[in-house]
Amino acid sequence: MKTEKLSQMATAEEVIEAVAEFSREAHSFYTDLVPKVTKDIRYLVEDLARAELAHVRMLSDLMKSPDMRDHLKDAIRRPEADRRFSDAVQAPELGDKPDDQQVLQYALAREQVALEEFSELAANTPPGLLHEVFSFLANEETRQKADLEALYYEIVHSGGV
Amino acid sequence: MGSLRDVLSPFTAWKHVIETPVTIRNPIGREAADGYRGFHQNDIEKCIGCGSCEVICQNAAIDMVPVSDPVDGDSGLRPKIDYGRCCWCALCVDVCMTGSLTMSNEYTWVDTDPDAFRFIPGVDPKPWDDLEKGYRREGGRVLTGAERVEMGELAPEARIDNFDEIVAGYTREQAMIEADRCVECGLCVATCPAHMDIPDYIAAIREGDYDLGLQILYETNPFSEVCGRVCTHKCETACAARHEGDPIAIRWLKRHIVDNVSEDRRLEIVGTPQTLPTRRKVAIVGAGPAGLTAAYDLARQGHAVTVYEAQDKPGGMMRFGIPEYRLPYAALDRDIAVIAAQGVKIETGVRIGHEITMDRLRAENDAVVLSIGLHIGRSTRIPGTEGGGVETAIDLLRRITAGEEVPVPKQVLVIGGGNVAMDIARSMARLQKVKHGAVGVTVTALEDFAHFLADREEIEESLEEGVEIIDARGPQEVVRFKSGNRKGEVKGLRSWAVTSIFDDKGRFAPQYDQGDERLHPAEMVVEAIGQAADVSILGEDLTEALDWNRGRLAVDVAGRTSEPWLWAAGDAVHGPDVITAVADGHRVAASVGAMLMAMGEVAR
Amino acid sequence: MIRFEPDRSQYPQPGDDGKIEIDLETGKYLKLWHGPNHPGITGNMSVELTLCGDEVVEGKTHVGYLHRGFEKLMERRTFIQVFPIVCRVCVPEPDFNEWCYAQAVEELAGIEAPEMAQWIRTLILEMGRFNSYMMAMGGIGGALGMGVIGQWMTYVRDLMLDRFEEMTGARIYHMFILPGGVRGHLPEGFSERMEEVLQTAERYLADVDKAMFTNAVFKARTKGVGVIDPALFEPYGVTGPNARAGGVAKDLRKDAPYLVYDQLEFEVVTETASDIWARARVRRRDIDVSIALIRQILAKMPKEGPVMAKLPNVLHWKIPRGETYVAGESSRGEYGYYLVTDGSGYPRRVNVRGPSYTHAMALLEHLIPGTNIADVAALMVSLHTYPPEIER
Amino acid sequence: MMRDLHDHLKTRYRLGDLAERRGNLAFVDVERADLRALLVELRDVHGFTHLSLLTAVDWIEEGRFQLTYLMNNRAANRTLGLRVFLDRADPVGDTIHDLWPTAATYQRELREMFGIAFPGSPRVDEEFILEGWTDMPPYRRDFDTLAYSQQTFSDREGRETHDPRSHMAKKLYPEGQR
Repeated sequence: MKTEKLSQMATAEEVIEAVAEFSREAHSFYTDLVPKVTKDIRYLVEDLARAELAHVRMLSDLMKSPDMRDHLKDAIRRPEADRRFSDAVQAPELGDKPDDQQVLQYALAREQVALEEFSELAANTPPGLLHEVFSFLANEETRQKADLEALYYEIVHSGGV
Repeated sequence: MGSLRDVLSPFTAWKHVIETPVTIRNPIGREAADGYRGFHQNDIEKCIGCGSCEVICQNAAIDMVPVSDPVDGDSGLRPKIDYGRCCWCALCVDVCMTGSLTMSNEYTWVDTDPDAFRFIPGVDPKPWDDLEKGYRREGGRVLTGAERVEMGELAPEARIDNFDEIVAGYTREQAMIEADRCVECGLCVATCPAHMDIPDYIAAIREGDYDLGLQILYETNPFSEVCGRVCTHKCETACAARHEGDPIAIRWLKRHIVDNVSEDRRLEIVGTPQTLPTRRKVAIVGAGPAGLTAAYDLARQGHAVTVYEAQDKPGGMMRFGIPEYRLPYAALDRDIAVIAAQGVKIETGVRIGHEITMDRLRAENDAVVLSIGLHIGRSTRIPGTEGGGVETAIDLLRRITAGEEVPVPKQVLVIGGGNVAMDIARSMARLQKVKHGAVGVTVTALEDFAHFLADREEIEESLEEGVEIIDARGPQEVVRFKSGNRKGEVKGLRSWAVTSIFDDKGRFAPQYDQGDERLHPAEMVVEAIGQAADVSILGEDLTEALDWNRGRLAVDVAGRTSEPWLWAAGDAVHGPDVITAVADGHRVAASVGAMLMAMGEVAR
Repeated sequence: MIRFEPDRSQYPQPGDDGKIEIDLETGKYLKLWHGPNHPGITGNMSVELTLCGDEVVEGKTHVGYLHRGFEKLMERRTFIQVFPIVCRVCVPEPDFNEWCYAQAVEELAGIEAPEMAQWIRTLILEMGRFNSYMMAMGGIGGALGMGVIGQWMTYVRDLMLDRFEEMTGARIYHMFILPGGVRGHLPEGFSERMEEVLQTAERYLADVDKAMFTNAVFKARTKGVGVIDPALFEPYGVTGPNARAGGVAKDLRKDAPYLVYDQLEFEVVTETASDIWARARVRRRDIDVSIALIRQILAKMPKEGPVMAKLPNVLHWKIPRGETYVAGESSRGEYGYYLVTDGSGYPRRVNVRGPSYTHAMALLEHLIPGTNIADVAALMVSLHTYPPEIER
Repeated sequence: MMRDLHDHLKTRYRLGDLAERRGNLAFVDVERADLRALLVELRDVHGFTHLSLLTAVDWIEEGRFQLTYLMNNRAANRTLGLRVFLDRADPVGDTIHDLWPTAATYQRELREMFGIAFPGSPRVDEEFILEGWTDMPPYRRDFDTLAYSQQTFSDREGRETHDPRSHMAKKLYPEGQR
């Protein structure tokens, strides 16, 4: 599985499936984390889990859409970011009792990877449905990352008295 | 009989018969002079609804009527003019605090409905709304003072080697002039978190009645001496005077009142609780502004209040966060003495969660108020922050106040652009000056100067004291020596330039220019980026039982948590600000008091 | 000159106390109300005449038709709020009220208006005087059947009102002289436009000289009529042109120079006959003085400089206890404000000394007996009185 | 010069301290009994021939009326204000119409507006401005013009105003939060 992903070309189905997998992993990671963190910051982990789940659903709906079905077998260039993307799936660098700042930093790092992945995919696909889909997903990630950044600033950089 | 000339010369008047008439054939529509005082215009975006126009109108021609919802610094009211009364004197234009109210040069208008001549300029559309011509007062407003009385301060060289208070305080003459500028619109009252009766106490200064002034202060704020020095003075951002001049120095005037009432007299005026003891007990965790304000209110209601404080002196962040040169400890002590005089017991050096558990507090009291403040300094957690030579500002400030020995290297780097960053930078600068005879402090902030979080005066004073401030730098790594006899020690901070910090929606989205990398040499790095509350004192069970709202204790408008016996107030709930904490203390005390009262009714 | 001399044998004779006993029941007398609505009355006032034949045996002045209690109103207005109402004490020459009040407040509050403001104030007062004299000229012409004089003067006055309008933002009640200074500078090109007005005025005044002063009828109706014995001036508080027409060269602009009059050159106009003609002539010649003064002021005044002194916040302006009297030479004589303060934010008392107070009351009542009914209007108008400053 | 005059007159009249306002204007308290003689001397000896005005000030808190006689010496450009105080409960002044006939008008007005009596002043009781006035003399401080106009006239319908401070309190923090 891993070696396949590393090959130069892949089908759209493969790429999107990999992305969905990435989100699925994240979702279960956050879900597992929920009971481990103290209640005051649990909202954060729950929010992140919810966001990932929404992602998974969105991608699965995408695969099922009739327009998309015709393009699933299209060959596309696998992005460079994919390697780090895969690493992120494999190696969550978060301790057992993380605080809010750690959770946020972790989530930001993941968003960054996803963002780069989609941006590259969008750049690699010629204008058309797939291009639009990846552009949309890239925008989606940008928005989510911006939300997280703002939250990070609010929580960590409150500015002081 | 006169001469023939006397008979004939009057007939020269006949020559006018062949002249063109001088009267205007159609006087309706004749344009008035450029500066004519005709019907009013009001730029309602600029207007703040302060009502000065109404106050000055000697004909009572102006009513202030609601046009939009009030917001900070704008009452949402706008002047409605009754032209049956207006005498076109334009004093309303001259006094207008924003310059929004003007007069067009339109003066002819015929209507059979007398009520048509009552309208809200700028809101009820009129043909002259956009006329450029009409009465505009010359220069700025001249009927109320526009410039703030300058505050006397220690010169930088006189203050840099000590922690003496910098601000001198107004003399009576200065205060009188400054107080005179207030137009008593009261827009500030809504903005002040504690809704202090600002125009009233400023009026007391004008009357020279400091006893009355103090009494007014204590009605809303038992920390007036503290707030008179370090308040974030949000009120001044809502001041009507700021639109065409300086806002009234509300904070300094508050301080001026307290400065002019002796400690003994203050105790006399405030007095002690005038009610019988209720035998209800309240425990308050944390002797900061919120906790002590709540204690003050509850004690005056007759309840037995004990405040538990982890540090060995009360005051919380006011003592341990704010440097002495901004807030002398004696000033804080005087405010606290009045609170203690209400019978409030303050147990210092008692750490809840250690010496006493929350459970015990709950068991022994009718109500518990949690006002623990934000005492954990956040770290950027960039590489290199772990290990010696990296401190948090909050911790350092506390140790300086406590008189502990702190490391004072020759070169210190501070990360952060808020007031805490300035506090620690200036404190370290003083210690350096004493120890090394020279200041070596660099502050790097993510924000550029245009978006700085610290107050302008803090920045200016820091610069005067020789602190170097570099804006728009993103910290990347605390660099440590990799070898040599200083191996592992801090070498400096590596930073990237921040090209923009907020996106076009004003949200945090830092963009770095990695090509613009710098190493700021320093032997110590101090992080002053943000603070958190130490909620671990609640214990696991209580933490789990309580409702939370995005990282903070969920409380109702009155500060009550999901546990009916527990209230929370202050910085930990509403963010770091003394006056907000005071307001919070009042709010919580009212809610606790109401509950205790209800308990009393039931017991009876 | 033919003059009809009535047979006075039928007239009542004064008793030992100098008073005339008038018994209306005898049928010898007629009560006639001259005003308050009459073309020959100056504003809203009236003279209650008792006639015997066509001669007046007694006249009593009645005022109060437009009493608004200004002095009392001022007591419940703050010092700045008084400013808009003072001008209304005198319609034709409102600016004296503004200046006297402002100056009195400044004195008691220890404020000095900037130099620029002093010049502009002087200019305004002369413009106001010019306008007031236009009313007087028109009035005296009108009272003697020369309506056209009134029309010319109204036109010229209107041109001056245009200048007032562009300078102050209003034509009649200028509300321009604030305590502390004036509200603004002169508009661009003001001097040139003023010069046009003055030249037009001079053209029309030349016509007035021909049509009125060099007019056999006017002379016959005014010379030797309504003579005021100069000995009465001081007992009756007669000031201004009414006194100057009797040879008394008193003019506050010279005697007690205020504003910038000490920096201006002008003569005090006098006549000697002290009759209606002399009073009209003094005013006519004083217009020339005003015109010259306006030209002089515009030439000499500074080109720039602040127009307002720094004021305390007027919304709660308190003035220490004190009293003062500020007076100037208006077109009718001594116009003054007596201001008493008590340390509060409101005047304790304001008393307006209008010249008409003495001229239209005690003096007129003293002069009127023995006057032919046909001359009453001319006599009244020659005293140049404005009723609102009597009843304030 | 005003000071010299004051020093000079002080030897024979009971005068208060000289309150100098400007170089050419000063005020001084005079005993009522000395007023007439002082006025005559000022007029006949010192050139204060012109009565600028005569009016009253109501010092209601002090229970007295102040009569101000503003005497002017035009040739020397000096004005001296003489202040005579009358008991407010029974205010009676002394007429000076025989010195300045025009004073009769002032006295008639003071009678009407302040209720100060001037026995012997011609026509002093005749209405001056007010016809059919039955209320207290209206220029007295205790006559409330606002109350009078509220009783006499009605306000325009539909007018309502809002104080910014209480309006904002009502809208933004109605709980009062004290």
